Amino acid sequence: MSRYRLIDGAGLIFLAIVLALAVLVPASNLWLAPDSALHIPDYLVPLLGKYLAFALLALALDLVWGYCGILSLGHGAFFALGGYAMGMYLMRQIGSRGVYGNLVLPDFMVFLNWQELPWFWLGFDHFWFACLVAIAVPGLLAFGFGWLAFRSRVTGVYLSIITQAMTFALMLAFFRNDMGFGGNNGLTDFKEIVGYPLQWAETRAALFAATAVALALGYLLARWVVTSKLGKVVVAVRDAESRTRFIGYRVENYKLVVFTLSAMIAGVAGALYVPQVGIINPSEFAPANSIEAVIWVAVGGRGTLVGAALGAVIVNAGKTWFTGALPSLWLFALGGLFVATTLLIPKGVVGAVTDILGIRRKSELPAAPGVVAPKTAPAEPAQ
Amino acid sequence: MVAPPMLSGLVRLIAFAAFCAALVAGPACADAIDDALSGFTTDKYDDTDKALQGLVATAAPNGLAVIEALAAGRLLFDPESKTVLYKDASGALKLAKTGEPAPAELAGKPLKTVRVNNRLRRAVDAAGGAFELRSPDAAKRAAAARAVFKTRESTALPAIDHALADEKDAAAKKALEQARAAIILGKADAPEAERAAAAATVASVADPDALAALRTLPADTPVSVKAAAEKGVAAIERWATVANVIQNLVYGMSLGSVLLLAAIGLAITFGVMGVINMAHGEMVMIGAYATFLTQSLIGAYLPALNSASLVIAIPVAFLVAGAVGALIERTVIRFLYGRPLETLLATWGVSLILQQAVRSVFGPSNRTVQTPEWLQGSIEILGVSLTWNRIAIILFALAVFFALQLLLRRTSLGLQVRAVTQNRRMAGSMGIRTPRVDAMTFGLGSGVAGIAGVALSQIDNVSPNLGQNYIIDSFLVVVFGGVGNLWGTLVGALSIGVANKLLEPFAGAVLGKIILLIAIILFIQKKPRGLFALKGRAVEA
Amino acid sequence: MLKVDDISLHYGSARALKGVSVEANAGEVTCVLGRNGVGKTSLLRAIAGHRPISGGSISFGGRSLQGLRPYDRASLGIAYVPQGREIFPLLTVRENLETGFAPLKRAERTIPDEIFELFPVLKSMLHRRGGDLSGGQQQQLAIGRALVTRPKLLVLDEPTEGIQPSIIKDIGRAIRYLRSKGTMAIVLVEQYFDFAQELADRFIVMERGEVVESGDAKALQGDNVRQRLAF
Amino acid sequence: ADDTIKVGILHSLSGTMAISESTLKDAMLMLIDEQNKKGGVLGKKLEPVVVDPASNWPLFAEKARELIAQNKVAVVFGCWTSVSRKSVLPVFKELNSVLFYPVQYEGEESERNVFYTGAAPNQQAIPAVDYLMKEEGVKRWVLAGTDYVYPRTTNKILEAYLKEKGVAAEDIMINYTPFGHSDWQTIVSDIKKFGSEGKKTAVVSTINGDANVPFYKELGNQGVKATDIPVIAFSVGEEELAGIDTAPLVGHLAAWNYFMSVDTPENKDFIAKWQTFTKNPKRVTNDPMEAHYIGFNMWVKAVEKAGSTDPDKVIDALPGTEQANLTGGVSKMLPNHHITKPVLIGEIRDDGQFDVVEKTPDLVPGDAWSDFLPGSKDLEADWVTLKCGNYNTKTKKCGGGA
Amino acid sequence: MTIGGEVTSALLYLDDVSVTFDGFRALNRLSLSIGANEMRAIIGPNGAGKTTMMDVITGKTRPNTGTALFQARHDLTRLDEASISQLGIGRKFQTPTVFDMHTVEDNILLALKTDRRPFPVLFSKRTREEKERIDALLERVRLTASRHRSAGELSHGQKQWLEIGMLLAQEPKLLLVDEPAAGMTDQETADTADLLREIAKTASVVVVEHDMVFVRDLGVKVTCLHEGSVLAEGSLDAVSANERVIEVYLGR
Ligand SMILES: Nc1ncnc2c1ncn2[C@@H]1O[C@H](COP(=O)(O)OP(=O)(O)OP(=O)(O)O)[C@@H](O)[C@H]1O
Ligand SMILES: Nc1ncnc2c1ncn2[C@@H]1O[C@H](COP(=O)(O)OP(=O)(O)OP(=O)(O)O)[C@@H](O)[C@H]1O
Ligand SMILES: NC(N)=O
Ligand SMILES: [Mg+2]
Ligand SMILES: [Mg+2]
Repeated sequence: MSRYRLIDGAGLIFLAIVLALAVLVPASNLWLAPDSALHIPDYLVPLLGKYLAFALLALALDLVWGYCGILSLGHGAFFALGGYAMGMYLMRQIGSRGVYGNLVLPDFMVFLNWQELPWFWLGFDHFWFACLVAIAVPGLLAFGFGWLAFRSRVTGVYLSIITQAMTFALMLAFFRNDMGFGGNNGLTDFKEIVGYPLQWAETRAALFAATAVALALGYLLARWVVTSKLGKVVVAVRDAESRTRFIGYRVENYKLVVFTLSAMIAGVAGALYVPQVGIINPSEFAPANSIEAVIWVAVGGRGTLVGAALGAVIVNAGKTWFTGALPSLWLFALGGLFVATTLLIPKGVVGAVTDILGIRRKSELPAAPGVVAPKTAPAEPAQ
Repeated sequence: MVAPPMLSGLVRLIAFAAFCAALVAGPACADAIDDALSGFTTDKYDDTDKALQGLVATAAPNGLAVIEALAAGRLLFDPESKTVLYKDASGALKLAKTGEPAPAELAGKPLKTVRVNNRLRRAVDAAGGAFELRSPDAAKRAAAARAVFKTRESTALPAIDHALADEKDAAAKKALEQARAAIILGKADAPEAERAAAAATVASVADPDALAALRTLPADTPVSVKAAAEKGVAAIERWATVANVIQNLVYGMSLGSVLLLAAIGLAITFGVMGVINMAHGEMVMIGAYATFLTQSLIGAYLPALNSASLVIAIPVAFLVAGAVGALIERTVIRFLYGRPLETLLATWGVSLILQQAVRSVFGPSNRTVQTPEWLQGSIEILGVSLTWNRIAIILFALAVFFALQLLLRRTSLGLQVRAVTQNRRMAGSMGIRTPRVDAMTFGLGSGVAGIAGVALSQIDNVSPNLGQNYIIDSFLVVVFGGVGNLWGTLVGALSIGVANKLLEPFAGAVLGKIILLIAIILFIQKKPRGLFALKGRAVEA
Repeated sequence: MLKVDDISLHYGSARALKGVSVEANAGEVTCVLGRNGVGKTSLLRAIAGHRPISGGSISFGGRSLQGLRPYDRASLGIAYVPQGREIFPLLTVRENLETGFAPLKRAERTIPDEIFELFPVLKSMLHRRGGDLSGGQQQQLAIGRALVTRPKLLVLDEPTEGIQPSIIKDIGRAIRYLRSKGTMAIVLVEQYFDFAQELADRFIVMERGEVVESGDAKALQGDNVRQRLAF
Repeated sequence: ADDTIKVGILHSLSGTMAISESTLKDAMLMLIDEQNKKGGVLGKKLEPVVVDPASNWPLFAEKARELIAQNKVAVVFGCWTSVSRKSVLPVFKELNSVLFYPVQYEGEESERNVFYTGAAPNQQAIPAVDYLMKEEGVKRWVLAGTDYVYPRTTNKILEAYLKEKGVAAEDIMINYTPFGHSDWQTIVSDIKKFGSEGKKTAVVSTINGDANVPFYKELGNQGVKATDIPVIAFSVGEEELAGIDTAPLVGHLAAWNYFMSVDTPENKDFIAKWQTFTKNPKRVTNDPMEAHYIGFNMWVKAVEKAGSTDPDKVIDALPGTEQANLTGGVSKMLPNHHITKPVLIGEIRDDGQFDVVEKTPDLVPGDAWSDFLPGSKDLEADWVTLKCGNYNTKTKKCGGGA
Repeated sequence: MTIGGEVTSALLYLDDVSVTFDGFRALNRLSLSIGANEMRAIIGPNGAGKTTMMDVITGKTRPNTGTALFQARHDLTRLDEASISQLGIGRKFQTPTVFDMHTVEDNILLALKTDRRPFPVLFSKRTREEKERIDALLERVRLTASRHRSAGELSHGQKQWLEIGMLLAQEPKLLLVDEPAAGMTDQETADTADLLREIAKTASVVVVEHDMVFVRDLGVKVTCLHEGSVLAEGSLDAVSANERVIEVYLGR
């Protein structure tokens, strides 16, 4: 029977690693002596946390791209919106410790002469409200956007490009000081989260652990969706959209469900990212960021979930390393990595590993072929 | 425009100079020249200004040469002996006072340049203008008259009247009359009727200067003159609203043609071939750098061809970018046919590599590409001003578009390209050499992107980031127009350009762009396959 | 003319052809018969160069086709009418036909009138996009397109699929006519037994990727071939 | 190792800011090299640690952390955009390290761990406007900028200042454009129209980065000459002009605290070293490079004075440190962590250099909190006596406003 | 043909339907009605409009004019593909289209008649009945051996069968079958005819075929379309004796 298991071999390994990290990284950072070989230094904790937040974003993207065939070039927008929601909460937590010492208004508002807190900032002094917004706003945007686009049957590159236009428009909007989100400088100089100073190693460790747990949960949720029958319908949509309609599935609703869910996961990723990197600003909306996220997924292996997360970590760790070790040549290294990945391991890292290990992928979900070819230049029919 | 006080003084002196020159230059004048010249040697703007006025006042025979030298930064002085000298256009060192070659002992000394600032530059222009009203060249006389029209300095009236009396050339005469009218209009002691008539003449010029002249009449101006001026203003403004719309349309076309140029190569590599070509922008950049190199090489080795360097750069950029494109196709893209999404990943990598390569070779900062003489400046038609380079880009973009359209529709290569991209394997079985066609097509798209780089080097930064600025817009244009349809790209580019420029005056550049993006998103809901969507079974299959 | 000798072909690790041999001569029609999924199309793909073979050899006119790309084979004179038609959807009917000019000399680049005589519907639809045609019209176009290249070997994969009876008869006549010219070899995959029987000079029957029966036209009359085709 | 002192260099070498920041990395390498030739600091050699934050703001914070925590640098020279500085601020505070920031900025900041060697608004914008009023008789103003914090703030300050000087609201036109804006047709033509209403008009440009080249090209093409409508820019220096055909721009202005063309022995020496170091006899210098020059030398002096690279000691030693700048004066680090600088106005020459047309007679002390913004009028920064970056002189409290 | 009685009794009722593509009339005032449990064979020259007619019925193509009613109350010209399918109209395409990346078994599973809304689908569990039904269907289309293969790997004829299986899985009230015998051996063709006759006992079937042996096998009323309208209708013998049909379709 081809009922797919919720957790397959790779998934089990993945979950084990992520959950182990959730425990070991904080433990090693907080309790091992600094000169121990296994000690994880302070600076590494938020860095690893950032990778995991990106991994969660990649996971969200793989859900829509790998399984539903929606190549979103605007997922960074959902991530950034989640980040802004968290940033607004953190901003409010600064209280009167800002440079102008204004209890209510964030510094940039004082400085631009705002007299009172705009309505859309209300409520952000509550952590749970911010968390809710971090999920709800990306979800609502995705729902509204998807409702329009999927109903009108915007597909393929057309959809990709308008998602890109969406994030680009948001970027320009958030750049504007008038928007009330701190303009180009964005939100930064955070002090504490739910009462714990962000500078404490314990807080950082806790944030890391939370991110790891969120990644594990995100994986389970995504996996549950794709192994359900809905997952099969969605893959059917990816491979033969109109055929799916002819057997009675309302394709737009399926896409909408997955797209919205994915956006909410991306929002969570953004909300976890911000306290760990300490700044959120409009460049997170930059189309290039969204494209990069797509690339993480491709590097890791599209349509595998585990691969997406892995790709995000690999590329970002590579970036961290290259920018320090080869500051003026690292683009060659990174660019070369992308080209090499495509040519040498077309199925991504996970695909390559499974191929090498000769793991039979019978129980695996259908592999993903290319699907976003412009319709006028059809991909070659599968041989 | 109310001229600063020292300027009006200067022009008054010019009038006097004309008078002084008419007399036989006496010793009084000669002393005055020495006096005047000494002002150039203090390295203070105020003194330089006075010196300039003095020079004009004395109508020194060599005055024009000195003023020209001052304007060009060739007026020098010896800080020790306070002698003023200048280099003529050929570089020969001459004495300012007499125009005789400078004594050898001065030539070896550390001479200082007489510095000018904007105020002096204006004064120099005006002084030069006074001399030029008498130039043998009719075009120069007209230009000088137009300069007076701008300043409306009443003291220039005698000179204008004088020039008008002898003027034969129709254009120059008209310009002189307009200049005269501009002065009369503001002249409190001129007859009322004449001033009112002058208002009409000024209004007929219908440009910003005319508007300024009509608007800035003093409070004590007679009612009839004011009324005439107001009528003129109203007429100009009425036209201005129309002109504004036309202007914005033209600007929109111009922006659109830039978008078209940037996008059209992508319309081939992406639209026709289906490669999600993130390195497209870098092909544009390579074209721009090819232009820079061509210009530098020509400047260094074939200066005679300098003014044609941009034209020569077109085939060079095409070949260089095309070759790079073909190379990328042969080494990377060809392994990815049938896997279009992976082209996104690979070309993104290629784009990073190319950016860094250019940064490593040419450095991170901007490179200068000169605008040839014949592309500089603008023409003003009835209040609508068009710059030459924009006109050139519009025409160039259209030319590239139609050439490409012809190539794809009318040649066998075009047919083969389309066949290959629609079904590579079957095209092979029809005897089409698919690898060659693939390389040529990708090379063609890249080459066209390179050509766009030539044009963009004229209006934007030539830097390693050049391409990044166009990639999003290019994809937007191609998709908005309808993938795979060149006409769609044309219409898409122009309509986005025009819409942008019509929005900008109301919403500002930032909000305008946001509105435009949202409008495009909504538009795609109406036309999910772009403006020029292909219809029918062929597409849905 | 065409000599397929003991070839094997794989899809991934699955073997679709095992030691298949077949010959086709000028002026003859060679029919390939067999049930669904036995490897007929795979054999033709190997001949056309759409799939690499993993063993054995194919030669044409005495020349090995090893390593030759589809376009090389086309210029040697092999034309292919694939199953599923594979016309160029966005090219017009005329352009679809003109893609066949590629291996021809400049002077030969015309569409032979006999194509329009055979398929008059193509003439009336020259400007319609190939993808918009009905299934049967596309099939006619695919055959017409192959003939434009003036092939020496014509490889047809179920050419009658989806075609109306009168035109099937025309195609039969056309194949007979082409055979009668004596210069062209024809390989025909056909499920429609009567049609095959009428045309075949020689035949092979395949089963599970192997040739299980072969012979000349007379041998086809017997019942054992029909039996092979039943399940 | 312990025998070297590590110096962090945090400038983008790729991405949009590479165009400006790469030069500063090279300048720092040269300064460090020079210092090592002189024997280093405290008898130890200096060792540069270069990383690439790639014009990515969160990456700036990450790289700052890497430099301080992992590479253990004693000091960091870096950042260009304000957002990058804002992004690294918490890191410097948390890990208690020292940052030298070399670029003109919007002010409204004074942090214990940061030393601002670029201009505050009062060291650039206000003197520039004064010059235009006095020397060019400008009555109408176009404030054109890129839409982000620095231009917005600068323009706010200028607007308040101009109004105080009696300029009517309708004589001020404010225009913002996005980063990288490249189509200036409409805006330049609007400026032309705005300038044709009979009053002398000038443009004060806070347009940043890439957008400048197309802006100036459009000015040139539409024939907006400096003699008609001069443009004074705060973000265009020699490096930016190196990419533009300057012939049509002659006479347009820029306000900085340094120009390459300034004729002093120090500057000559600096330029010569720079061109030798970069092996390019045409390489230009610019204002932020001078800022790094001043900042670096001040740091060296402070370290020697403190006898240690310990951040707390260096931070205490820096205020009051003096260093001859390259334009013939001596800059001093003020208690508010800004420095004194001369303000220079230059006109663009056709060789891409500036002709200095005005120089303030005295050095202007950098003001962290603008006197023209209501929120910050009463704030004062003083890390020496008050130990506070935002002391409210009204409420007498550290920690800002009401 | 606009008798009220026919409208109400017919399962499918097309009247005066025209479709034009850029001026070309693919359907020209076509009228047709199919009764409950009726099987109808449609023949006609290539390009007569047979497939286009199916496109109209299934909501793929919107007619320029005309009426298309299902069960006398559903206006097919206003519904989208999914709704029409949910009404009980199933279709097999002329070129077989299956879900290439899914296994053969999953192709059937997705087609099974169940709630099609996303959330019920998300939470659905496969029941024993479903499993048995899938087994039976696979057996019927002789693909049991291939049940775990990806559908994309099937040969052309196997895909035809899979698509027939999917059609059956939907348990439609009306089956539109476009050239089911294409690419099948003679015996398979006969088997298909058997299958269709069996189905027609409980549902209505519209079959398009060019294979006259097959059509004869079906033994049902035949409609011959030509240039978008009905040219002849009746028993196969009657229709194939029609001079015009011979001229434009059968040939001599
Ligand atoms: N692209 C492919 N990938 C994997 N397996 C394939 C592929 N194409 C065909 N096969 C398998 O190879 C075998 C032979 O297929 P082939 O298409 O040659 O059969 P055929 O004889 O042409 O059948 P039909 O009469 O149905 O067209 C079949 O089992 C088929 O499932
Ligand atoms: N989108 C379209 N644009 C132009 N013509 C079209 C389009 N769709 C169909 N046609 C034309 O409409 C006619 C009817 O096509 P249809 O596919 O319905 O024929 P058919 O009866 O199914 O033929 P066949 O037996 O060959 O499958 C054909 O002539 C076809 O070329
Ligand atoms: N500080 C600046 N120029 O952003
Ligand atoms: Mg076959
Ligand atoms: Mg049909």
